Amino acid sequence: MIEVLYFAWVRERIGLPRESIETQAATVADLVAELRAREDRYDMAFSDVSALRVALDQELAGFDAPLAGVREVAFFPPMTGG
Amino acid sequence: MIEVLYFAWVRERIGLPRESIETQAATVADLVAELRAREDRYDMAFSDVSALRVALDQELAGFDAPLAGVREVAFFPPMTGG
Amino acid sequence: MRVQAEPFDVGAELAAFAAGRQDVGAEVSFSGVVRDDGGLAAMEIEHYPGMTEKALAKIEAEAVARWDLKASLVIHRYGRLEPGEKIMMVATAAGHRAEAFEAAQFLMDYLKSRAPFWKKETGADGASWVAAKDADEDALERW
Amino acid sequence: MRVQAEPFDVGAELAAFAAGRQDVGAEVSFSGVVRDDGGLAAMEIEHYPGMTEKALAKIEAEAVARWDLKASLVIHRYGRLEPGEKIMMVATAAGHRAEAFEAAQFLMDYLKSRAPFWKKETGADGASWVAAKDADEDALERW
Repeated sequence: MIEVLYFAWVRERIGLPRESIETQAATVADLVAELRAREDRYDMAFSDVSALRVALDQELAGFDAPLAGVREVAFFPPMTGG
Repeated sequence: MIEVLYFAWVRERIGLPRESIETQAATVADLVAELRAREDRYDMAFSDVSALRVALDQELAGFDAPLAGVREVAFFPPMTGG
Repeated sequence: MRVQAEPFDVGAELAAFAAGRQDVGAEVSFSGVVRDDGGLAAMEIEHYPGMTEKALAKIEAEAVARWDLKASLVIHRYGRLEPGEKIMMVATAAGHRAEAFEAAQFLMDYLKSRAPFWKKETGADGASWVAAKDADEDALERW
Repeated sequence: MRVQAEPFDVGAELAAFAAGRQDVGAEVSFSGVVRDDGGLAAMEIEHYPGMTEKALAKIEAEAVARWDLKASLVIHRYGRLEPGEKIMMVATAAGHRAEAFEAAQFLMDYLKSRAPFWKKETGADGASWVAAKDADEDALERW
């Protein structure tokens, strides 16, 4: 069981801020593939991962990062603070 | 008749903040030579002009600048504001 | 480091900042303001509670260590802001001006691209998410 | 631009600075503080009345033009100051952060080496004039 969070337009496209997902995905990329296969809104949100960033347990990571031991995955566009 | 002003350690060495001087000096360097010839305290204050700056009518200038039309000459060490 | 919905007072923050320290020779502050380029009604700032605080603490600790800061301050708001309101501020106190300026710029550059905040602008034409600028990402390369 | 013997309040100055402007996205402030490196009792700042105001006005006007500043502020004290007291401050307001930071650094670099102020420090060993640093003169070359 993994917590998946969505922010900014990713949240808006998918239509929810977070969900718990049962997955055997080995990497972030595998999880993205699983999500895209679910429904169109996921497929659209993840259609261009170069426009997305991912954090694992609140640390920025790459899409090839392993998910073993990870409790929280967050997807969001590039940050625009300041 | 020209007003000559001294600041910081130049003022302290010469012993006065300003004086009116009757001079025919053509350039700042000529005026410095005249002053040095006056007394030891002037000679010492101007012994190393590379350690000094000069302003003519409140604008920074070089020691070779002409004095024609100038009403106020100021001598001081490099500035240390801020 | 504070992440808050409430407004803050830059003047009051800075008046209290590094007060009474005698090893400080230079203080720099930066504040970001909601700018109205024409027709902006409001800005909504979303953030990632938990990660935001961690990211800001990490960036601030790195600046303090790298420039031997005597004091530092980072405040960032989230929620709804109107034109003219302060979005965030950083302040740095150091022995000399070069360190204080560099550390403040470092904080801003990292905060722009590495702290999980997202801005949405609402204007006459509706709402849209502010896109990240390549220049902001590139700015990190100088550090 | 103000040259004054009286103390000023950085927080209050900054709170009033650029207030109400909606074309400002970034504000930067710098303040210089009398630093006690050990044993400093007081600092005496001498200046050249008349030339000081002209020099500061010229430096400020150049910064405003070069970085399209929406607002700027320069305050410098003279007379006797004690450790911890603020010597001077500059503030800049611009559309974006790079301009606000650059303009503030430009103001500081020029103010350090081109405005007629001289500092004398009094400590346990007596009084001495602060020497200009080559680094301060060199800093002008980047502009």
